[in-house]
Amino acid sequence: MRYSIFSLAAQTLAGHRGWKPAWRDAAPKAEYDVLIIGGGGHGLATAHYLASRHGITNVAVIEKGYIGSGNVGRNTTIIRSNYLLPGNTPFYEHSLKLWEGLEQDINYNAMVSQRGVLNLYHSDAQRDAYARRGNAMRLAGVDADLLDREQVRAMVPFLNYETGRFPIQGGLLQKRGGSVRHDAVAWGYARAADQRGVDIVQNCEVTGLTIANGRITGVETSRGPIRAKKVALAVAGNSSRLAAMAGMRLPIETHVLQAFVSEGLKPVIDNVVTYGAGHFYISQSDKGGLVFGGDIDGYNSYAQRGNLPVIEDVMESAMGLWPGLGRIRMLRHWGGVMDMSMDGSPIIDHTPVDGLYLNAGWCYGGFKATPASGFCFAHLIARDEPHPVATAFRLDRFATGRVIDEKGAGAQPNLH
Amino acid sequence: MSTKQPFRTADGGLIDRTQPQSFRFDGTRYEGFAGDTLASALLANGVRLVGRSFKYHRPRGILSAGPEEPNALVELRAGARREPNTRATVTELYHGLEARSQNRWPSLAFDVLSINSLLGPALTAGFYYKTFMWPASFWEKLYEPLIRRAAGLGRAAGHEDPDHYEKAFAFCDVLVIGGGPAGLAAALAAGRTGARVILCDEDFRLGGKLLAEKREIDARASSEWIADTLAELAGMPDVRIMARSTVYGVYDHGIYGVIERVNDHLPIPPAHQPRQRSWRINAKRAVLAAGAIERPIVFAGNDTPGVMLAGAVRAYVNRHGVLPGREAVIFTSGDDGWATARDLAAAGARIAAIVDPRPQIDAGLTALASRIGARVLTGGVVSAASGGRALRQVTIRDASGREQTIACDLLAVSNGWNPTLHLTSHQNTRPVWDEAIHAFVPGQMPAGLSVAGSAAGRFSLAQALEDGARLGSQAAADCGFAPTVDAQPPKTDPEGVALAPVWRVKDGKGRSFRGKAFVDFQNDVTDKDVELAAREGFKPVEHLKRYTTLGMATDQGKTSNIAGLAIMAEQTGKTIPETGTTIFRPPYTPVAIGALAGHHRGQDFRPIRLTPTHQWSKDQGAVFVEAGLWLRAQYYPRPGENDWLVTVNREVLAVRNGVGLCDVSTLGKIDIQGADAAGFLERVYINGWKALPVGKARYGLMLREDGFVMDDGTTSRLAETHFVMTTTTANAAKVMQHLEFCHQVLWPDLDVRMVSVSEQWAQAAIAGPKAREVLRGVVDAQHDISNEAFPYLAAREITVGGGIPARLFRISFSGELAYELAVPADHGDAMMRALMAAGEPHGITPYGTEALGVMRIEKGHVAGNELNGQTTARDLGLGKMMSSKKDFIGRLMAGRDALVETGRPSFVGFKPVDPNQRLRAGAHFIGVGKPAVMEHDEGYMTSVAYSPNLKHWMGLGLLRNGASRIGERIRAVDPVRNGDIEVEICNPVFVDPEGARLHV
Amino acid sequence: MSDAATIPDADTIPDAARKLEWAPRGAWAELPADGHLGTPGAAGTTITARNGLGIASLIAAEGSDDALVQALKTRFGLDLPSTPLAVRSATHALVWAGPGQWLLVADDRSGFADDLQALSGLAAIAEQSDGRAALTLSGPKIRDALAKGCMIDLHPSVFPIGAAALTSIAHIGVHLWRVADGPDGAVFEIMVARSMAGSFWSWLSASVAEFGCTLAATGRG
Amino acid sequence: MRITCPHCGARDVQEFTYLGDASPSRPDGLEATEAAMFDYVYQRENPAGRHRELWYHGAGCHAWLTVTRDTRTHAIEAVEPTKRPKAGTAA
Repeated sequence: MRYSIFSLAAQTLAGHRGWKPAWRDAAPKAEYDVLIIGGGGHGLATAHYLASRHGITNVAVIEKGYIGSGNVGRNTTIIRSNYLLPGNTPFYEHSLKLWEGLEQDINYNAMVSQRGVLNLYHSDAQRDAYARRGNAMRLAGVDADLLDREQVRAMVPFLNYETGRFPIQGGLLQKRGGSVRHDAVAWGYARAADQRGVDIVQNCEVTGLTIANGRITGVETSRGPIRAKKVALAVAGNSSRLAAMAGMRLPIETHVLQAFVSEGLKPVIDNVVTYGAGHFYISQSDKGGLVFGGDIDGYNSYAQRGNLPVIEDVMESAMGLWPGLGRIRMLRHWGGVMDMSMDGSPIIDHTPVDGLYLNAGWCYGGFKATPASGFCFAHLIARDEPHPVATAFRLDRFATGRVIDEKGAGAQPNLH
Repeated sequence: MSTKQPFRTADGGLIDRTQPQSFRFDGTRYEGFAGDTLASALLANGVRLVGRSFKYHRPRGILSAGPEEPNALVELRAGARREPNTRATVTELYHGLEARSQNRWPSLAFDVLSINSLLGPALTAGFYYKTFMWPASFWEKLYEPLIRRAAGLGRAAGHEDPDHYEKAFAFCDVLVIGGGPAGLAAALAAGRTGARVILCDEDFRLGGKLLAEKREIDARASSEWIADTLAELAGMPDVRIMARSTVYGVYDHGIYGVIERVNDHLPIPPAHQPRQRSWRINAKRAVLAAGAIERPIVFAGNDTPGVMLAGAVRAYVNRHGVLPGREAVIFTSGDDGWATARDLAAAGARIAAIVDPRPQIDAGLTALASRIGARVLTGGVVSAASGGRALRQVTIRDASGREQTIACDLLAVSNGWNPTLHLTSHQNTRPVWDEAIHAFVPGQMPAGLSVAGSAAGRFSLAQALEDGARLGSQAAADCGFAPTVDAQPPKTDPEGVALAPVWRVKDGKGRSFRGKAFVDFQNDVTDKDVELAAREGFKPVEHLKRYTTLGMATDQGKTSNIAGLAIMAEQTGKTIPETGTTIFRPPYTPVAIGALAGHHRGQDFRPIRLTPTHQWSKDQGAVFVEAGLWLRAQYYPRPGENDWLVTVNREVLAVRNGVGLCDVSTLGKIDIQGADAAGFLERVYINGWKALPVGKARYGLMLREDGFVMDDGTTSRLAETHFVMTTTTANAAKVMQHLEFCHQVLWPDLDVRMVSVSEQWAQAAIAGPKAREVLRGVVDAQHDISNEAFPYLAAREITVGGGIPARLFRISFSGELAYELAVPADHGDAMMRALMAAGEPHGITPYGTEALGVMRIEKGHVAGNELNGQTTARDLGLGKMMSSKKDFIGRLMAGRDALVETGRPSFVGFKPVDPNQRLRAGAHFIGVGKPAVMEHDEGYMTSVAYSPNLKHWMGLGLLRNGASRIGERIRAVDPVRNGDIEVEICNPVFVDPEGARLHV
Repeated sequence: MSDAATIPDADTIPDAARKLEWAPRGAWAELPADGHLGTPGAAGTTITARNGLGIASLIAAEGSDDALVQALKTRFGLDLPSTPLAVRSATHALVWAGPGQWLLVADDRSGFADDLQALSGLAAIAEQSDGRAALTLSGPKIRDALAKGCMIDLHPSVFPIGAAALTSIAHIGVHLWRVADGPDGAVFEIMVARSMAGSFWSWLSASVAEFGCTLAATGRG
Repeated sequence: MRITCPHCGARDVQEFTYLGDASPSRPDGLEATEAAMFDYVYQRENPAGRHRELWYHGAGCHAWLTVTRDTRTHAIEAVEPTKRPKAGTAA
């Protein structure tokens, strides 16, 4: 059923009894052309683009729990393409363009909201770095504005301009950045892929990869073996575990990132704002909750929960930036596990195993990348060559030195 | 009093009737008593309507008497102290309290957006996912702003929070969470062993559920047992009782987050006291005795003000001396609700009916009913409540489906209790279903935590006391404290716990539309929404929650999750445990952001580091700038200098033509000693160190192991086995950590001993042609600092000012004849004053980091903007420093293809072709005549400055093949500042490229 | 530093410098004047600035600290602690500062150069006298005040007299140890990096204010 | 999280800085190959379970520690100084 104001009106009159499941709860078939492991945003988007752009529909997405149970369901919903390096910028811009057309593409309102992403700077050196980045964006056809302090104040007057430890000097604004209703991304892609025939198989955990003569032929799962011509890993957070089933080690560590939401408030902040003097970013959801986060906890973890030092660090930054938050209450905090790669950038590539494809290393930036990640991964799987905007995300870049290190933090995942 | 507080009982309750407290709600003045909550005081005054719901703006009253309250949320206090979404049920009344209802306009009684209620049929769960897509641009321009405005509840204060917060850390053997019967028994048992015990309770009065009940322990009123227990605990030196303290989270290794509301019961915190204190309690063991939360029943109009939880009704009657209604109906699926009938009747309310769906009722209960004159309807249900802004009647359906209405102003609903097990699932472990009590109970527990009484699903008072004593004693024993010989657990009066829960009452066969039946009150999730979610495939509990927003409101589903699960189970034909479990994320109740930040806000966000010469710089009129944690003098404006550039130009020219003085104390200084010190430096720096003579300094560059540049600085050899390394200001701690890593992890066998001495030394640069003459005025005479005796790169220990130990280094960042003089920090202030005095005849000029930066750019020295973690030694023109005769950190990875390929951006200088044009750092280089797009991006400008010597702007940057393109022209394109100018590529050393001035 | 005490010939000092006094300015120069802070009434805490200390890091050569142990015993009568302890004589203290590292603290800086000279060659020595800001903290409520930032357990059963710790308070590294009890109970000595003395004071003064505080000996910086 | 420093005792994780996997050892010397160094610098086992890892007690005794910790539960099994003191050292 197509979603629209008309179908909603009709169903309202019918007591909403005619709505069908958004996607079929499929049982796995014996064989697929492409088997995507991971029913998160990236895996589901990959399935959608395989089906819609490449006509490959004998596809299953298998998920160990329920779809959208990973980071697509536990992030801070920000989208942006304000990247510095040529390996990244075109890719994230491609993603942002896909976001801009997402509702029409998948007939699902994921509430893409381009409210603007504002990165604050607090020193001349930081301003110079943001100018460098903003210019790189503009050269890549991405919108960017370098604001001075008064321009920032006009946008977000309630921040601490007077008594802050690290005075706000200005900011780099990407107006087209913003936020998206995160869960809806998974559901929308699932529904769109399902409608083109993709099987979405929940509660199906992969227990082994079947590899013969250097080629993958299928997977073992908790619901039995499934044969596949091509197998695609989209399990960020658990990439190393799956890769280990193919005998691979990756330049990746799994880390936990926490996120926070406040009680619902009447609108107070329109944009996404990031603090340049601490690890902190904040926006407000359509339901009124302030959604915010900070740095990763910083140690390898698969536990999907963090600890107090980082929580307190985030709250200190919150108060450092916006002292009016003191009496606002944090309602909920949670953690997600993510692939932290050795240069802070992702991998979309073949693996040494024929037919096995890898989509990994998204660090804490995977959500905004969801459409382009799926789009480019589908391209790679369908055509066996990288999409032009994702050519830099190679697995061998660490060996060759072609790292994509936005922060210049080096081969230490927890610093990216 | 009674006219003022018409619903106050004549006597009784744990309130102090001698202490009236005046307060305002929506501008109207009321009175309550000390010991009231805002909710009990409102009820005492007959205020039923206290808020509007989130989506449909339905009128809402008070449902509960505790932290689970979904409806009675108010904006507490005013102005900068306004606290939105504050639960009236846990707000301690104080004199002068001011509260406002929220999410309504123009008033609570007449709310325009209650029209949403009429649109209700369309506004089902997830309706927004299905629409607002056309036309595409309308979502952000029209629909979303409307949704945003309508959403949210209270309003944030628009101003800085004027109150203070603190953090605190505590340690104990046994933490007891909850001060009800189980918690008190646990604390007592643990305390008696001599263990260190902390007892936290979120309430302002200890006793927990006993406060709401008329119970007997050892044949005495339970209040006496509470008083005795508290008295005994108070006498134990290592027992700490923390009331008004909520344990909100369980973290790894026995760490519990606790918020102590130190002064929320006062209008304004007293001087020198915080509003709240955020504790991190480290406990070896903990006993969770958090009690239980009562469950509502889903039926039409179940959100009408006047529909309350039966246990809450008892709390208001027994604890607060308030009648929540005079004409009551009780709807109870178990024995517990009957106690409400009893207590209400005892307090003077009329019990119109007791509706119990169970076909058979214990004879004792029916006897009770006849004693209080209540009709009993067994096998029946309440199928609807109505009245709009206040309950007027309920519809009762009997076992045969016949319906009748009964007028009433209070409906007390009892449907059993859910253990307050939230903390047990904070480490992602799931509760398990206990069919015997129809509730989830704690499953796998976080290490060190045990659970007692109602929180464990053992609801009777006897069980609570028994569990508490046993687990408190066990927890202490686990910490090595021998159990004391215990008396028998105290005896309690009997109580009924039988229960047959009813999750929802469906519409009758006639399907007459009676209105919405709410599962999640605050988020306005109805039973129909849950059915729709099931129909659309959102069956896993997490999908259910996310699709319908069930359990996502400020109460986090404390009263709603289980009913939602039950209705989903009914839709899918599964049992509740097959449908899923609820898992609770921290915090247990919402926590003020300010509390978790504590002291660290404003200027105390992070420590400020001041150099030993700070006061001197202040006296000189310096403008300071943040450099990491440091404050450094940026420039020293003089009267009449209105532009910083004027000042900086003056300072630069003063150095180049005379002499200047600059504080460089912030550089990292690491003392390195040991037989293998030189060998160690060989391994961490890319260049050689073994041959450095004693008394000499050398520039060193270190890489990360991945081959990119980490840091640079000069290191001096003070003795054969003694070096002092300097690091950049920014990287001082990072380098220390790196060196410790190299020593302890990589090469533990080297004899190298390191300690930071950054704090010990005040260090000043004296730079300019007259530097030596100035220095002669402070260096003790026996030290020969002539050019011959103390040449460029000399580094020695000397004395100044008549015997003060000092270190003198002839090194130069400015490119002039220059020295850095270090003295013990206590003498730093005097050093600057002495140098100023000695330099006065030469016109010595203090200069700051800006002038320092200009001169380093004039000299083409790399600094932070070039050492950005993305550059190699070769990129920076320092590749020749890399020794091929030794191994060093980063050597191999620096040799990777991409790091050595030609065409990498390399370090060069730039000057504007038109000398009047200004350069900007961050501009990118694009070939002349080429389009300004990424494909033609050839690098970027790292640093720029105006050179008052050259009288034009100059820049440093990284340009593809830069070193081989000297003399070419290229464009510096700066779209974010609308800049696009032609520049000439040049040698990065703009002034004195031969370095002659260094050696004079 | 052996020539530290040499006084130059007065005739060789240029006129401009001759007038200079080289007055030292200690780490606590900015502390408020002695007196009462915070809540009026009996002070629950006492803060005494410690100025003019001699402080040095000693790092033993691995596996060869016997001579150092002996020299410290002979000169100061102090046993080098191998665990986090502070040992004290009437004039000096030795405080554990990490594996194989100690702080030697002299209550009076005069003569400290000689102390260090006597240890020369027995350990890597780096003077830190000017690099640390030191306080003595006491009073019946001092543990409650410290608990507002100190992340370690100072209960007497865990942190007895002589215990020492390197830790951090309010994002500032501290070196903390407990000395003999005074009339008001436990007494702690604490050192922080000189550059952060002001920020540490900001935290400390806010933390003791609730209990009232007597501030002493600030004038001797 | 608390880490029991073998020198200082149990301390909050806030006092420590994390580096990562302790198992790779640096291929030292001029003979070391680029491939071996690549492995050391970039490749990680990243197990879900028992993990030996390096932490630096930067706010305490400055010791580098080898911590054995379960990455699923954060439970710590052992903490050892990375640098083993030689016999006869006071520390």
